[in-house]
Amino acid sequence: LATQSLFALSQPGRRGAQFPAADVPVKPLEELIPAQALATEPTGLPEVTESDVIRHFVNLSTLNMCVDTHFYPLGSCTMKYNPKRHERLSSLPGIVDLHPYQNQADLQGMLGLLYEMQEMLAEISGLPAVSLQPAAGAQGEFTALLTAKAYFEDKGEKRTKVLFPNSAHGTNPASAAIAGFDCVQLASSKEGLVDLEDLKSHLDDQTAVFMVTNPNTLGLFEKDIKQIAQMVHDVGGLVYIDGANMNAILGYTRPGDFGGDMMHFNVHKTFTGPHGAGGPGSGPIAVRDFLADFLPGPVIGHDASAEEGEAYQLVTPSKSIGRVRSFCGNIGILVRGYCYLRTLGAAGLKAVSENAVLNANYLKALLKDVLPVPNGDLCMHEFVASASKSKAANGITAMDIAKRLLDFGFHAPTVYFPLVVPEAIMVEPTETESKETLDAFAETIVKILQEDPEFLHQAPHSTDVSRPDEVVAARNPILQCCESE
Amino acid sequence: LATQSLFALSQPGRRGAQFPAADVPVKPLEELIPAQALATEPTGLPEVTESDVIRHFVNLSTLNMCVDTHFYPLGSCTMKYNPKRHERLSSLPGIVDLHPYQNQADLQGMLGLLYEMQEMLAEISGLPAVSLQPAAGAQGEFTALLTAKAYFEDKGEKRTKVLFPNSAHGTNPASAAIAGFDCVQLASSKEGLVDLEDLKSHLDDQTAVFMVTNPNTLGLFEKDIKQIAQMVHDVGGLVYIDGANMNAILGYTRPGDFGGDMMHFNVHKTFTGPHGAGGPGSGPIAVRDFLADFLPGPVIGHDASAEEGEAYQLVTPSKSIGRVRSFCGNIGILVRGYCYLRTLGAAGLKAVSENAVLNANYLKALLKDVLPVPNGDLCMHEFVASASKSKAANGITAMDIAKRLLDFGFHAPTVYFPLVVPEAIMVEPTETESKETLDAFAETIVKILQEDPEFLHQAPHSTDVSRPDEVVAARNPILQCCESE
Amino acid sequence: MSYLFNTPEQQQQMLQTIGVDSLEALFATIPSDLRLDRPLDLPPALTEMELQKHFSNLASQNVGPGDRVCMLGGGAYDHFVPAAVDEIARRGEFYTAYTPYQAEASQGSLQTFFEFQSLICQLTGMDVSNASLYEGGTCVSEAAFMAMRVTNRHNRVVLLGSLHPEYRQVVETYLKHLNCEVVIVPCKDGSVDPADVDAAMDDQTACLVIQHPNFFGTLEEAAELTEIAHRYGALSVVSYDPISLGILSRPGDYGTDIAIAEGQSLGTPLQFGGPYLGLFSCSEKFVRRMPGRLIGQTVDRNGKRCYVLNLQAREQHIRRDKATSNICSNQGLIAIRAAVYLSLLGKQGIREVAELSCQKAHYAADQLTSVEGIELLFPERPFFKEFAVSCSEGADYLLRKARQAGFDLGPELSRFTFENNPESYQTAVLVAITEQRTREEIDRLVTALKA
Amino acid sequence: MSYLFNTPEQQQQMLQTIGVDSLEALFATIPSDLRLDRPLDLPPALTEMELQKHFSNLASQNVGPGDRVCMLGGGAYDHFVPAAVDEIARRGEFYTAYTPYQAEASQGSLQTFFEFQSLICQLTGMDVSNASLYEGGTCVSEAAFMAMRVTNRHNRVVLLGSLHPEYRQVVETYLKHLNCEVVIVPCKDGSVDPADVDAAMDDQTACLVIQHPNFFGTLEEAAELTEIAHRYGALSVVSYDPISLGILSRPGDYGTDIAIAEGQSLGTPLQFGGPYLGLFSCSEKFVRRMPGRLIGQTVDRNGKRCYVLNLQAREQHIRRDKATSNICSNQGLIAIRAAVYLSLLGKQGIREVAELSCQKAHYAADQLTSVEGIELLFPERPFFKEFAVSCSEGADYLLRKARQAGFDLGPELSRFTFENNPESYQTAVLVAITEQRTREEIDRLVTALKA
Repeated sequence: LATQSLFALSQPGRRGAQFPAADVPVKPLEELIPAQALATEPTGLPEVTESDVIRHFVNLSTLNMCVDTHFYPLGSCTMKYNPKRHERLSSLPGIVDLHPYQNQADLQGMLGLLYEMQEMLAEISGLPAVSLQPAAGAQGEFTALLTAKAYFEDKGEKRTKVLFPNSAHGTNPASAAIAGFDCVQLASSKEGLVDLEDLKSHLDDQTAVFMVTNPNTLGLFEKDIKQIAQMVHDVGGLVYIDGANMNAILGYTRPGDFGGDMMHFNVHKTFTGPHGAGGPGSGPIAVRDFLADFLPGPVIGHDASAEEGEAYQLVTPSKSIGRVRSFCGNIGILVRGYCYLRTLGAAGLKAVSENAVLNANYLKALLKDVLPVPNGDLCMHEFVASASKSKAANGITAMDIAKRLLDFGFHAPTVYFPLVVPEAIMVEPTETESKETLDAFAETIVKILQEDPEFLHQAPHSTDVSRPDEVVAARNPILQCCESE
Repeated sequence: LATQSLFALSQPGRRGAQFPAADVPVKPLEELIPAQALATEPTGLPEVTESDVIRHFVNLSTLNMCVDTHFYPLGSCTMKYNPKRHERLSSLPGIVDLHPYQNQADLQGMLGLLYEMQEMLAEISGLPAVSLQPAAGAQGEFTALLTAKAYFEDKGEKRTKVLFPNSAHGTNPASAAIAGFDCVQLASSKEGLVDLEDLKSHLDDQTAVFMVTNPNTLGLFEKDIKQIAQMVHDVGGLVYIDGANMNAILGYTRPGDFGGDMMHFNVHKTFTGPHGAGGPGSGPIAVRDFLADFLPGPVIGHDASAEEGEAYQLVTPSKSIGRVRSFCGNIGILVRGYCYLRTLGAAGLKAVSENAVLNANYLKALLKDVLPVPNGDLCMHEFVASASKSKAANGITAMDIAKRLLDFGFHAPTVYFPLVVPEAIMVEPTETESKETLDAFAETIVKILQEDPEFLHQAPHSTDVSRPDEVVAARNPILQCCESE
Repeated sequence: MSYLFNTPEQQQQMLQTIGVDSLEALFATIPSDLRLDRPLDLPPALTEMELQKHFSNLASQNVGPGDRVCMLGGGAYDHFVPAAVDEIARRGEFYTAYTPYQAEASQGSLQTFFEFQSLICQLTGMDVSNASLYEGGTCVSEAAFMAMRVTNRHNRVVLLGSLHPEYRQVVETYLKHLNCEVVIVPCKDGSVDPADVDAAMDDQTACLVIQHPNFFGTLEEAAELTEIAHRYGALSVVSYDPISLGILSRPGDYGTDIAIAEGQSLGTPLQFGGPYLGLFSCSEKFVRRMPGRLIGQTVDRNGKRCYVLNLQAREQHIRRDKATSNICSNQGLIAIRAAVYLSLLGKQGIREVAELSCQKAHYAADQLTSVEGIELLFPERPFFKEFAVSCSEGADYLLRKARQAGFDLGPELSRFTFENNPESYQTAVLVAITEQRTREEIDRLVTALKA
Repeated sequence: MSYLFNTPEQQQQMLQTIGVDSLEALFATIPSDLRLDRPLDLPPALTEMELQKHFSNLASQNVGPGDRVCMLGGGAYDHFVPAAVDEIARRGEFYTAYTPYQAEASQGSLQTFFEFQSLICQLTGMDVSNASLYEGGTCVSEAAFMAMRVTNRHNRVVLLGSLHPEYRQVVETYLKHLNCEVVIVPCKDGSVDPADVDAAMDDQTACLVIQHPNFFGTLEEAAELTEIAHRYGALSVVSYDPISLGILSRPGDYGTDIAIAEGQSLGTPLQFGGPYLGLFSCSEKFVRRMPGRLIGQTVDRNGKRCYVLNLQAREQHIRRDKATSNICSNQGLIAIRAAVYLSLLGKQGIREVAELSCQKAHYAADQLTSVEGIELLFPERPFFKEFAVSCSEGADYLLRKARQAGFDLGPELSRFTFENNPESYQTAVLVAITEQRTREEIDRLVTALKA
């Protein structure tokens, strides 16, 4: 019943939300709106009651695994606990109901909060200029790349290339392409790090930006990052740090200190956004001083000497690339991130990374015999194991393990990413899981690897559905439900 | 994992909520509190994180069936949809955070709301004087009986008996006993109604109150109620209407109009309280004029001519029986009931009862061949079927049907109540269910009755647990978890 | 029409199946002379949008803790409620379920209530807790009833005069018509003299009811009083402040037979007095005489651990007029709030809240009494988080002046009647300080009062 | 320490298993010269109780719709959000899940997004909707990119000058460095003359971007403009107001190729501009060129209907630099809000909200223009729920006077830059009227402005 279609519940004449009759003199619509602009028939929205809606979506919700119910070690996604105070505080009147075009004097609390958020992100990144505007990490990448482009153009340079290792997130090349750069993918070294030789061979005066995730997507710190940055800087390029993995290094080291010129944060990951079943994210960027004038507008400025009600102001940087979205950013997510940073403080953030790294290494140690990790002795906050051994031995693939884990009440790790590891199983436990949970997870993996491979190919066995046919889905896409009812 | 004990999650030193250090000069506790009053060791509360708590209780919650997820036709309980606006509005600042001892001038909005609630309940009941104080229906019964007692004593009468039919809720005799009355249980007629002869034979000058649920627990309207009331009044007694089944008659007929002198409402049932996994309820009572002076205090008074801030006042009736609880009542539930009444209005309430009765009769009609209803041709908002036929035929009991329904995603009806019907199955669909749901439920019952009786005796088969051993539980009660960990 | 499902067309189909020709006809069993021949006279129906505006308007006519600093006490306290409590309590799976009659469909509620019982036992040191009663006041009556059953003494109970006056009124309402004498031992100088209690007890007394900390916030000699009760074969009933048990000796530690409390402080908002939470726990030996719902652990047919409504034979739906109580609900959702609250706090958190409240209250008492004309009403008595002060210019003056400065104090003692009601009470008010209050607030109040 | 699990003792056990002797040692791969040798310079950590007070303080420094009547527009609107929307969106099962990579563990999100797509199709009359993009502004750029891919014309797009100026800025940011000409057809007297558009189009133009109702609230000749676009082989991109489709002709009805919108009005609070919801739908024939996530129906290995991320081959985690977009998230939780909102309203409710907004806006326009000095900026143009008025004493004067009376109007047009920017804009402000506004409010504003 949970999976009945919403549209199948519709009955002509049923009502959910209702609205009062107009309290103003009503004129025929035709007097207000030209006839050709009016709809000739109603929309095809379903007709259901409030209770239908609630029961339908509540039941659907229970088909999800989520952080609130399950261990969710999805690598590269930092599925940590989402503190409940964030939901309460971000919904307060005076926070949740502000219109973006209110008078600035009536927004000093909000603007002050956002200003403080900029300052905290600058401190955490070691990069002094922040824009909160990007809606997600991918937009942060794009925004930073445009910022770099504007910087180079301002200097009279027209650089065409963006470089990134083959372990990069897909958004890196996609963002670079949309920003109008040529994409150059680099090899990884045997150790799973940037291959310095390959990098060197591609660096030239056309190099605009080298994008690198650090710790990288294998969960390894790019130990040569300073040298890498130097190499990039030597040819006049800039280094972009994809901040997806910031959860590993908070308070330990800062992108600005290890050579990054620009970076984005994933507020929904590192600072408990939350993830919202796929979004919204928030991808603020931090950049070096000399890039500040090119940031998209508006940013939040502060003038301590200003008159009351004018201390915090929206300002547009002098050589701004322009806007990358309407209004000022995904404020609701930034507010939650602000709550998180104010709750943790400096010592708390450092402890976050310590425990994230501890948990990852502990789990890695528990699994090392059954799921070896090709690269790295110590990992950071996540590790990428490989199921190649079991695949070769008895055909048990990374996918089989992932699916079977669902039966045991664990969300699957990320599988088949990064592309550089065969049968990759990318595990990010986060700091908000307990040793007990990690022990149980490891035991389950061990148990699964002893199960009948045929049985595993059919897994999961306890979920509502099992192994949807994606090929059929793609061949004849059915993308809305009404046609078929 | 969901059913792991909370205490099993505890680890020494783990923390959930945290509090700041004192910002006042701290003295040794021993200077403030005598040594013998201080604890010598900490409490045995568990030590868990906020995330432990959330994951534990969220997972536990999913083991419940509830109105938001399932059809829940629990007879006599009016498990109707709980509108979500009630939760929002009753939680507003200025509503949810008022202290009961605030200055009355600072409470005029709340007192005005409660006064209006009194007025609406008076109108719906046809009984002009209302006390919102009782915490639940059972306390409403008790309160009304004490009110009656005080009234009789004030008249110089000392009446000792409370009468009720054998189909009555168990709270009726229990409340009468606690109020110090002798309990007299009456037979029911063949039609499932009050047996007028038996009633007559027990009425005398010791009769204080006749308690009757109308519609009664068989879902039948006591058609002779006026005559019954007359008989009770003729011996100087009072008629109490148990309002558990008000959902059947809203706007159609009123207890005050059919002879009732006193009644309680179940706000959590009729007016969508909600049910809260067992409470809190709210059981305001309404009584006739001549009983008003005896009501418990305080009630809300209104003086339109009073100065600003004094229009609404807490007042204690002149001959009040006293308090039956601290403060003024289960305000949070009353606020939700107020929301409901203000949303429905007169026409809406009448439509509620129409559709509640329609749904019950429709479902009764669908089931009549397989689960006959011994009493009544038309029912009101619920009906009591009997599984006697199937029990005799192949051993399928009311309990078997109830348990098996869970497997099909339906909460069970009430079974084995009222006591006057063998193998009773008491079904109250409520008005907030659709014909489609009723059709599916009826089809399922038909299907169940064709299943293997042995299989049914073991049902449910899909739930987390099945047929808990209540005998073992009662023999060696285990009532807290720590001892066993 | 809100919340209805059946469309007119469906209604016709359904009526046809039933075999009647109109909705009206379904009500044929209601005699026509009993029918209401007019619409109910109720305010017009409001849509959600209108209702929300109406509520904004109502709320704006109240002044709440959001507008003033709350130092009100008298049995309801402004303790902090963590957001996680709301997150759990607002899950439909909890608030739209009912009494767990079908155990298989209710393990969530059952285990939660079982854990609630366990948490209350751990908090209080008592053996057994039920799954909650209505609120603190009715707990006293239920405890008295239970003591009568246990002791088979039905005609006499003794209460300390320092019991919350509303609780005392509830007991009187419940017992006075039952031929049961309710003896009040007067409270002098903020607490009750054990010698007076000793004098009031006799071997027909069912129980001695102690509130500790008492209504005035001060401590009673709870252990000594319990001994006295036992000496007369009576049960000792202690009404405690659950927060206080973060630092105070637990009722179970000093031999209490029945420990009861108002549990509002454990994660429930003030909401003008209810719904609150009656906590009720006792010695194991009395378990079958307890009122209220009890959840027990057992095993299912496959041997799996699970939970059920236990010892229902005590309850009214089975025992009817012989039941241990007429109460047939529990405060389910509020008990869930308390379970989440206590889980979040744990042994360390409850201690912190208790200590902070106690320390800040003592700071507040020191500072307030530095204001000319304000004195502690009971300067000799130790207190936990609440205390009474008298004001030479009258209680109203003090309350009004505090309100003007943005503070709510109270209640004033003149609201209540006491067995022993000295003149000094007329100028006195209670002041309650929770962990939420800050030094800045306290200092600001004192500055305003001095101005 | 908040939100951590491992106790010091457990940490030691874990380090031992790993084979290192300290937490510090786990960070050995970070060269020591790159380590931060001081604590981060951040504000001190706050407990939940302190943070809540801090937020109360911050919130009190803002003035919101709770304090003033909101008649602000410009792409974000104060429509009513039913409580049921919050009830669903605040379920942990939705907001603490992530992208449904594991279909079996995510059918709740997947089906919900699938139904969201379906609802948007039903609302707009378009064939296919994705599962949402960031917000209204970026939708324009994504539509332009898509149009370039579809038409294989990469160097020219035409926008109406009545497009939201911030949307226009976003397009310029996205396209201006790509050797793509962004042509703006000036808006005159509140809308764009189709003849001017015709003149601006050519056979190298990828798309024509129309906003209807436009930024000023007035209607464009959307159908005629779409025909013009098609005449040049360009795609027509229409940015609509989702509420307006309760009464206005749907983009799918008049042949739009790509229909986009800001979906905030569909159940999402204003929250100072985000997160909002980019709605993106198109003709079926372009589906494989669409940006963003698409959910498709399929069957599982047992033949059961279910849902999956579909056509992922378009996306960046597979196609990388050849992807249809760099966007790799959707606005999941906001899309869920919109799905619940549209389900609740249904075909009748959306019509009511549209009609109420339209009728009340016209009443407001009539009343406001009865104030001396206030005139409609575009008196000849039909509008839906928003309109521009000019004030002879200046925009600031009007806004200030309204604020003093408890009303927020705006934004003032002087905030923005326009291709065609007549003097009259300098004294003009937008006024948006939703179904939430009442006659009483409008009359009160007018009375205040007349005073």
